[in-house]
Amino acid sequence: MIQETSPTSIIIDLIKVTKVYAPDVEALVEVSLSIHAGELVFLTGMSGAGKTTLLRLISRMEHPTKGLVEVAGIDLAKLPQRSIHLLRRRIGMAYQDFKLLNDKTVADNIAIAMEVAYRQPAFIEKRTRELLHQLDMTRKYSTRTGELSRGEQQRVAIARAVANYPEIILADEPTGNLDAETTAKVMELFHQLNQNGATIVIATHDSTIYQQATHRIVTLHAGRLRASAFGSPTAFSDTRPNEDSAPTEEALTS
Amino acid sequence: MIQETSPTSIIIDLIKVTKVYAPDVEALVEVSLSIHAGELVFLTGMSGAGKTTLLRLISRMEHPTKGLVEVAGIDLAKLPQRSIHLLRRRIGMAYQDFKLLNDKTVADNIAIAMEVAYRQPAFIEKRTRELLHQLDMTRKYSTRTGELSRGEQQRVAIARAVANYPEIILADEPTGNLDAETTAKVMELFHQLNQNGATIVIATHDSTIYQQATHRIVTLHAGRLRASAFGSPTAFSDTRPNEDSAPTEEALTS
Amino acid sequence: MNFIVILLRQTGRNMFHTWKAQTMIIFTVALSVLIFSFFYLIYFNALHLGEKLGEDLRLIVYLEEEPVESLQEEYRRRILRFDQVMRIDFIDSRQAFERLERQLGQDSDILTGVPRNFLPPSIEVYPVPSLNHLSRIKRFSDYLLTLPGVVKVQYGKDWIDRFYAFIQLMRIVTLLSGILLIMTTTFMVAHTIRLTLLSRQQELKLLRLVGATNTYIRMPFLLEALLQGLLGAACGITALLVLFNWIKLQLAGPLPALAHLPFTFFPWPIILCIVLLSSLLCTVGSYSSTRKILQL
Amino acid sequence: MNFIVILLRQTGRNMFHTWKAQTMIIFTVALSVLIFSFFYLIYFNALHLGEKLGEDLRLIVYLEEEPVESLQEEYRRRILRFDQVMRIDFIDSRQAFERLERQLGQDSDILTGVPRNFLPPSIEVYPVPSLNHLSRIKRFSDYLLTLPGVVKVQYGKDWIDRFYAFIQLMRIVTLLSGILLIMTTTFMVAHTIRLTLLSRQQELKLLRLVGATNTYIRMPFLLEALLQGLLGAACGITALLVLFNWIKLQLAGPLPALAHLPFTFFPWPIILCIVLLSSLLCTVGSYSSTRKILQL
Ligand SMILES: Nc1ncnc2c1ncn2[C@@H]1O[C@H](COP(=O)(O)OP(=O)(O)OP(=O)(O)O)[C@@H](O)[C@H]1O
Ligand SMILES: Nc1ncnc2c1ncn2[C@@H]1O[C@H](COP(=O)(O)OP(=O)(O)OP(=O)(O)O)[C@@H](O)[C@H]1O
Ligand SMILES: [Mg+2]
Ligand SMILES: [Mg+2]
Repeated sequence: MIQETSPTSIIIDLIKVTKVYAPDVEALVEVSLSIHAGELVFLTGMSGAGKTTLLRLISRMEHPTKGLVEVAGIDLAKLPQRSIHLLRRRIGMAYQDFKLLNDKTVADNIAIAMEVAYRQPAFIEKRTRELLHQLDMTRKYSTRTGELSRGEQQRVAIARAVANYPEIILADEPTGNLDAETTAKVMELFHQLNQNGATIVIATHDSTIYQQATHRIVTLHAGRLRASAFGSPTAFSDTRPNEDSAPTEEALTS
Repeated sequence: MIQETSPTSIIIDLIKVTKVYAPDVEALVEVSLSIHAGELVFLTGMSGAGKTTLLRLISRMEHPTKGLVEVAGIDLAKLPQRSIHLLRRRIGMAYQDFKLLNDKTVADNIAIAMEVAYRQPAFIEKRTRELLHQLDMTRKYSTRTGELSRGEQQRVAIARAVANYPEIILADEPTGNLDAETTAKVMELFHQLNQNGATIVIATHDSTIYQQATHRIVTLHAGRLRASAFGSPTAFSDTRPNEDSAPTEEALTS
Repeated sequence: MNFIVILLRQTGRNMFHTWKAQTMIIFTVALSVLIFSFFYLIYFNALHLGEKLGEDLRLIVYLEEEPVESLQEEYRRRILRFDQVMRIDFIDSRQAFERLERQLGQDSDILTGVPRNFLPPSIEVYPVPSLNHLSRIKRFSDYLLTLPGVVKVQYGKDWIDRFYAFIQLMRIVTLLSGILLIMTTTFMVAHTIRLTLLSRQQELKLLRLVGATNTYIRMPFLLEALLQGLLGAACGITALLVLFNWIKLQLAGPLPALAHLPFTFFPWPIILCIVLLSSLLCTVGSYSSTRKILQL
Repeated sequence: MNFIVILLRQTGRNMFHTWKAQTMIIFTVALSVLIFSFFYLIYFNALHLGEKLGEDLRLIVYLEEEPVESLQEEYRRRILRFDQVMRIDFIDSRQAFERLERQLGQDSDILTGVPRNFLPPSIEVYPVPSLNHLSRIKRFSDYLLTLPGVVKVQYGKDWIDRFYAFIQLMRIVTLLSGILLIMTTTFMVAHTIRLTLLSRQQELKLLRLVGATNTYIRMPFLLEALLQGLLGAACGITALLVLFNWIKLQLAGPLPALAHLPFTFFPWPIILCIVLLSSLLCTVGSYSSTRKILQL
């Protein structure tokens, strides 16, 4: 792999990371994982395996109990409180529970990520419309997010995560409430951003979105890294979802 | 079909139901649907098609703009405010947004549904443990639900919905955050309850859980009922998820 | 039976789990009751004080000459025709002189050689005291002057003016503060209850969704509010009692004049009233707050 | 430059979207400022009132016999040795008699035949007024009695006792209410701000998560709090001014004695102080509330 021969391009680096939630929930146990700049990685594992915890460590929403987390060359344990925003602006995260402001409109919710980076209003509006168009939600531009269906909310959360062209995109179960057709649209968006250079980590249960991809698949099992394999070589954009599926876990752990 | 020859056993009956959210969102348009007692129905459709709205109408969380909704022989429009609890006790709903009390423990959250029906504490504890065991969450009995992973929360929501043996179970996207293995466990629970006589409506995008089932599949498309078909005759419990998938929408609309 | 057990358990659990909010509400109620009853107590005592001090008040009507028995009757009749009075005394020159002598005490020797009847005879009229009778006394005085044979009417105008001005000022201040404060505290309690309920709105809605009756949902809250009202009021009244005794102690030292005034704490019925009113208000507030949420 | 525009837009948008909570806070602040400044105004005026009324106060020292010039000097020296005074007047028998005649006015004819020197000579001492000098005056009086040739010291004991008792009572009431109320209102404002922030906690946390700097998040809130404090205080002070004039009007009618008293509203510097203090408090409250939330 190209990435493995050029270690300087590692953008996310976890070394023997352990995360124990008080009092004794071992969410992650000695996980070591390196993700290269420009990679698209799928993170899978059973419910409660520690996927969300891993992503939260990368965006410094949690501190590891043990081990080292480095993002873009910065040791997060040494990052002072007042500089976190610099890290966060480089990361776009689509949260599993969305974290939308239900009283604000869809446009406002997406705009937030760009406003904190002092983007021009014209840019913000253009980008928001473009994303909504891509996610098939043009008509909901000025609807309050509280009045959206759950799947629509999920798309808004994704749009907000990618709006400001972050270097790193962390998507936590981005298609849990989406039908196959919409899922395909979302994945297309991710692939497009990935081609433009963004590093993307997608935590998901949905085997239809990763089994045909050429990308790396990382599997967690009860907080331990089980396997780090590559999907089938079929290019994602050429395959239609729901058409064919290969057995997943068995293949990966082999 | 047996159900169609014995119309007395219709438990959920929607006749030309239209739901328009202010100002002009047509969530449902002239939907007519009859569900028989003891049936298990899958409700599918794209994100924003109106699945949740349909379920909310059945549990009287919304009033239809036009049309008639009858549940267990009661015209919901004529049900007085003070008698709603009688309807709600017969329905168990797993909400798409869970509606868990994050400050309370898993056990407390599940107990709520039984406490309002004045069940004995001993019964409540036994039932809670049994459900948690079935859903593989025994260890989380007294964890605050706010500290669970999203998939674990989803299972608690499902457990609460079915805890008090309701006649009607409405499950809104019950497996959106669950991996294949856990999904199978949840579906097994539903099937078991269905066999004991409960009427179950499952709104879902997850084709893996309905495509092999023998049950009726109702598809909504932009608020309109598109098709009401039956899945492949393979018995669900005999098939393993993620193994084979048939094209869905195309088959159903034919 | 079963319902009562569940109700009590539920209430207990709620109160235990939200003890922070509970403390907040009880504190708020206690503060409100304290403030309200503080001002009420002041007003209550000011009323008594006015009455007590008003007893000293008399109008002295100086007459041209000693009135005969029948004329005394006539005066009495005319005075009573104008207004109720507490007492009417007729003082002749001799009595007036004796009284002056008594008042001068040691210094009475300065009266040697003065004729015993150099002071004019007078009628002393003690009006029925009321807090607000300064203007009435003025009118009374004016009326008395029109009676035949009356030379002059005296009533310690300066003293009364000042004294009543103060009583009046205090009344206005107390009333206004009272109104302001009752507004504030009612607002505070309502606000606090509403906000606490709002934070539990999710729970209420969920209970409604899983098929709880309104009674089931509401009773624990009402019971809770009742307890809060009782406890808060009890704390508030206790604090007031402590404060009251402290003030009395403070005043007793430097101001013996006040120590003799009839400062009293509320009698039991009023205390009971305040406590009951407080719990009633809390319960009603809670009831109306839950009502809105339960319209689901 | 750009930051300021964003800041202002953000603040405006926030305030517009949450106008209900905004109104609540401004109302709370206004009420608090009103209550606080109401009591402060009473206290402020009571101080002046005490001074003004205290000016009338004098101690009359009755002497055995007319003091000669040198003795007068001696008295003056001794009096000044004990305490500061405003004025010392020597009144001989004749002056005392004339004054009595003047006081009796019409009725001065009752003095016919009384010897012109039947009243004793006296010294009138006007102490420096201060609100709290009742006990000092007593000590003063006791001291004066020990001077040679002094027969008796009078100082309108009853009147003073009562008057100062009232002033004292009012002071204590005002101070206590003031303390109670400042506690209450501070608590109220803090509580309201905290709760409002709590309801926007989600938004603050999200801003932090998408990479906003603390300044970016906090500035709109601080600006908002500042404006709330300013507006609230302005409303409160205005309400007080209206109230003040209303009270004055109320008192002017039935109580002309009070109309002449020097009731004044706050001078501008104090108003400014109150307004600034209010906005400062709101800002500090907001700052410390956001601090906790931003520790993410
Ligand atoms: N409270 C509401 N107010 C206004 N519009 C609403 C409201 N709830 C839903 N809608 C709209 O009604 C339509 C149907 O929503 P519904 O939630 O029923 O969709 P759904 O099929 O459940 O979608 P999903 O799969 O994404 O959950 C959507 O367009 C949604 O935006
Ligand atoms: N805040 C928390 N406090 C305590 N335990 C937690 C907390 N968050 C997560 N956990 C526990 O840590 C484990 C891993 O959680 P995590 O959310 O990372 O799982 P996940 O892989 O994202 O699962 P899912 O697919 O269900 O979202 C779970 O057992 C969960 O109960
Ligand atoms: Mg997760
Ligand atoms: Mg839905």
